[in-house]
Amino acid sequence: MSWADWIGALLGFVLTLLVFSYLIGDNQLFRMILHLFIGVSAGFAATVVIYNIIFPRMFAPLIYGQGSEQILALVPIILAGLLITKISPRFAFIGNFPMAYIVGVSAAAAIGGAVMGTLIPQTLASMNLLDVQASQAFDADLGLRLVNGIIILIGTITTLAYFQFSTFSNITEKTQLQTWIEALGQVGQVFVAITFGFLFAGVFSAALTALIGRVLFSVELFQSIIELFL
Amino acid sequence: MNGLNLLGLFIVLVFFGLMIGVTILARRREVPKLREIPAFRRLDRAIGLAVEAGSRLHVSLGRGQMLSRQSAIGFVGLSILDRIGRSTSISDRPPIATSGEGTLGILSQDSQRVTAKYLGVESDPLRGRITGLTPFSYAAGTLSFIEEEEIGANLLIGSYGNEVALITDAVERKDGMTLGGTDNLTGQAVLFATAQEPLIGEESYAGGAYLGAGRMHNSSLYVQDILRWLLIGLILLGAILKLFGVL
Amino acid sequence: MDEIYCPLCGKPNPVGNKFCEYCLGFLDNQENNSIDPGFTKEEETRDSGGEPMADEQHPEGSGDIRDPDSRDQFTEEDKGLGLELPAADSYDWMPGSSSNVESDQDDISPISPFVGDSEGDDSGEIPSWLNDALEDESSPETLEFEEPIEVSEQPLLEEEQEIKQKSPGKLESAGPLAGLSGVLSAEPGVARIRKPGAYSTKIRVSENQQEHVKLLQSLLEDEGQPKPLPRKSPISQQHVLRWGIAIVLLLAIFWSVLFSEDQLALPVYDEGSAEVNRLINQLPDNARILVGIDYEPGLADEIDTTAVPVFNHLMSQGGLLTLISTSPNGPILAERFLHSGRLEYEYINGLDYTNLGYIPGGAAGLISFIENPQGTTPFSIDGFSVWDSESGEPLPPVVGINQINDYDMIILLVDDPDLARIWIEQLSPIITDPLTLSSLVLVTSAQLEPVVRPYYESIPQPVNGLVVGLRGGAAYSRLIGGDQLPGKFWNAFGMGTFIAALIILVGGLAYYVVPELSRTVRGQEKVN
Amino acid sequence: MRNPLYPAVAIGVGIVVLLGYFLQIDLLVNVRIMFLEWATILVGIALLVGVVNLLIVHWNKITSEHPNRYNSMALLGGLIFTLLVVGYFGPTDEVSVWIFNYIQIPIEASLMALLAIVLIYAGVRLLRRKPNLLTIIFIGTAVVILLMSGPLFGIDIPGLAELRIWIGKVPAVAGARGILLGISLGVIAAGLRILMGSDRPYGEN
Repeated sequence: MSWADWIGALLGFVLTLLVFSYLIGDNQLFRMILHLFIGVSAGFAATVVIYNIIFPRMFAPLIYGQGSEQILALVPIILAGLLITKISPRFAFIGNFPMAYIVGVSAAAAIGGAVMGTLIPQTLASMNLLDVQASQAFDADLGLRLVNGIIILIGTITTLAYFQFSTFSNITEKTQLQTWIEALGQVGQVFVAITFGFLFAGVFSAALTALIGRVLFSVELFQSIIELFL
Repeated sequence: MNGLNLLGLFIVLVFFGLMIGVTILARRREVPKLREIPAFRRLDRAIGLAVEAGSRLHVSLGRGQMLSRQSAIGFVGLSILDRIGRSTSISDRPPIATSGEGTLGILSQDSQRVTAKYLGVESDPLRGRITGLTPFSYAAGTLSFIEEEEIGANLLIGSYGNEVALITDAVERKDGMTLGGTDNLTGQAVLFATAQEPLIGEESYAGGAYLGAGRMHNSSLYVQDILRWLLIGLILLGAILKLFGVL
Repeated sequence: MDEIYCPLCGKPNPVGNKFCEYCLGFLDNQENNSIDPGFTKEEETRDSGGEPMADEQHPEGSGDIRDPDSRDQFTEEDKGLGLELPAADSYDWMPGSSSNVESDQDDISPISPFVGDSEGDDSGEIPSWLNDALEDESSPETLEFEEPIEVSEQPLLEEEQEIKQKSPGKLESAGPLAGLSGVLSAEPGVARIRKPGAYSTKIRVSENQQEHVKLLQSLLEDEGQPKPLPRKSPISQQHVLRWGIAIVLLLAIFWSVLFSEDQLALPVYDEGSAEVNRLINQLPDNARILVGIDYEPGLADEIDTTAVPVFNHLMSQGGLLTLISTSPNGPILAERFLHSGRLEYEYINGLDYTNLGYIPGGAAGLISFIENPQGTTPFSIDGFSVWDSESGEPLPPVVGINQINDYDMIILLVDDPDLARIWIEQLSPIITDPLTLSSLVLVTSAQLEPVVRPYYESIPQPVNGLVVGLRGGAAYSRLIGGDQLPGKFWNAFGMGTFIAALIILVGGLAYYVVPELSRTVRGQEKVN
Repeated sequence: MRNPLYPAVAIGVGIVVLLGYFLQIDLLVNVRIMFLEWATILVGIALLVGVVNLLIVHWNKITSEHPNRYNSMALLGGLIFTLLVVGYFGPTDEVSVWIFNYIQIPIEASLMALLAIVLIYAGVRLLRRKPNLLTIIFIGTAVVILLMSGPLFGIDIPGLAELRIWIGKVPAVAGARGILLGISLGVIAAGLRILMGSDRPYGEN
């Protein structure tokens, strides 16, 4: 290891210990390390944005572009100039125009992404669960596939039914329809709980791997230090 | 012209038409009630406490990327912030919003400024804070904020990953209360285990309707219910036709 | 002994005194003989209730208006204005009140400097007759507690007599006729010629009531005091539970990292990992691979450890890499992964791999990159022109690449379910196209399995291979053999997951059942 | 009087970009790509405004003798040091990778490692906080998956490995798909409220 790596490893070990001190209780050193981390990560994010957005996409077309490209390149620069006024509370109203622009584009991107990226693909995938021909074409185990498909179909429908917001019960008592919907919702809740239990175990596995990574890093560091002196 | 694209456009137009139609109908006829969601009932009480007992409300808008699906739950969070801001701005400790994305941070400051102007009180730019610019640094910044301030209730409506467990743990250490929902599946699983009042899936998007953020929010829920059952019918029909090889 | 009774307070005074020994009232020898002397001392001291006036009712020294100390309170200015010496308001029922003077304005005739003047003694000194009177009263023997007369019972007639006694030639001190003397008051009963006296009210308060008053006052005073918050014990049940979990988990991991000799058996078979292995084996030499790096630094340990065996296998076949990312930390994580020393091969930037950096704009940016890679990322993150053949040969990793499906394989390292779905859905039309030779392989965190597995299971497959979490990485390590990184984690991972499951199951049940049991036991004790 | 310009911009631009998603007309697709490109630049600028906001907030804390000003000094020190060094050398240079490797990674990985203890702690308290069927199923599933994720000391309980794979392939997928479909309905509704001008988060609500 080079001396830079040695210093870095020792610094990394100290930072790891200070973060783990939070397990004992909240303390000032831990808070300071958090703030250092916020500053460093904000610095990285800002630098990557400057290298990947501001230079190549904002100024490069203005400098290297031809004719209409340069004129079009002026638009984002003007909008960016208006947006920067959001830094000072007094002139913040000037930046409302580019903010409206971002909100409009974001709303459209959200709708487009939800429809083309989730609603249609997930609906088609649910329909294909009982696709006998496709299963036979891939000589998959048809029986098991159909049983699993039916269970997934029931789970998807009952989970969707669980989120029903409007109630059809009149003032005195629940209608028959409302009772049916709530029964479907109860089944849907079971599937939701299983999904969250599975995801929770996955998140824990990721966190456990990170914990083992920190322990291995510390153990290897001490082994290297011991080897230095032996 | 791809068939799926046209189908997508058709879905959006149907959704839009139903929202207008339901809004008009809701003015003339009585509309069905909304089911009880315990999280929003407790949020109502927390808003009342914020005005009477002066306990502060913290609205976290998450760190969702703007130009993607994650922006939608950011907009819902901003509607709720605006609604809460109006009803608690007369209390001596008005709500504070934290966010982990530049655009959301600016929009939360705008929301507080407009609410202050609407109520004729002095606006404080510190009430819309950016506490970090990457997922984990946002969680770290919000954790420090919760440790430093005396927060009564924390409302987390935004896009979070598994790092949201750091925020809920900080609240737990201060014996505070967390109500939270997100659009991210892993974030939802973590909130289900760690938040006092978790919002599951689509419930996070219903905050505006349950807090009275506007008539269109209520109409949206009714339209979502209509389209939900259309979707269920479509899936069932499609699956059966596929089973018999018709489709 | 011949005595004359004072017209004001009715007290017997020796003949010859000009002023009453008790109330310093002016004694007029002819008129007083008509007052009935039968009004004896005992009746004076008995209050209406027949109870003797206990001394306590005049606690803390009985000083009255003639008490030299209380006079000093009134400035020369008051006297100068001819204002009556306002009686010190006495609230003797208020314990601790400093002055306990019971005085009654009407008993006391004003010691007004003007009176002195009218008698021709302008020297401003106190006349000798007054000094004698003052010295007699100040001696302790003669000091007697005066019995406060209920003002409210005083008949109106006496008030009129009192006004008449004032010297007829008195100068008017207030009002429009100020300075004139001998002015007849229009309606003596109504027109008050001086500032209304402050009447002291004397409430008969019993001892019990006094206690109540003290209690009420202490309550009022307590209200203002800030009450210290109940001190929370520094170590609560939360802390004990948290420390216990941390100690058990850390000890288990340290023990298995330091002391477990033989590595536990790696997972025998994992369908997704086996498929990735098969796909990589099929790759041609110097295959062009597009690598998407979209995970957070916090999950670097898990993703890197899972990906190391896959990339060792890929590099062993000379695969050339193009790195791209849709999150700001991606490019740096990619460099760190390739140069962390964990891989068996050392790749050179510009030769074996090129780093196209970060595409901003999330899904929108990815769509534009997939539709037009050259236009979206013309330069590498170091600023080299990557695609341009005019300015020299394109870099080896992108030779022959005009669009995305020219890549032999696309590998995505991802930890977020939304990002994974965005990549899969944008690439799905290309991957599921029968004419495309490209395959999409995912190396993900364990938390993504329920989100990405349906894409691998569905027919046609938008995802051709799946290595999920450390378990997937360990299964891949077993397939390619050798001492791979997942092996180092595997024993500790097994220990950690087992202990976590045990604590959640047993701890959760105990944490729920024990309080329930103690509550039911307490409930039964109450019943018995 | 509210300024009608902002809603007009948001709605107009939004509708053009949305149609660009569905109608593959060249002009519309190119306009959509251009609008997305500009929005990408503005989102990047907004991030830089966010960094400046961080600078101002914490600079005020330092100058106003705030009790936590030393934390703010650490934040500003880290931010300015990183901006200067990484800005000068470039994000993928050795020096930048050193800062990333030995400052950001150790802290962020340690925070992720803390989650392991936080999640067990939450799992233990969950049954007492919400004693219902949902919680029991949640804990049961998590325990089974955890037991079968690792090697379990070499013990191979027959059927448990297959059970883990089946849970991951069937019920978990069903629940995830139902939740994702529900969320997409919520996203469309929230987006349409913006494009109809009902919600105006850009400073005009």
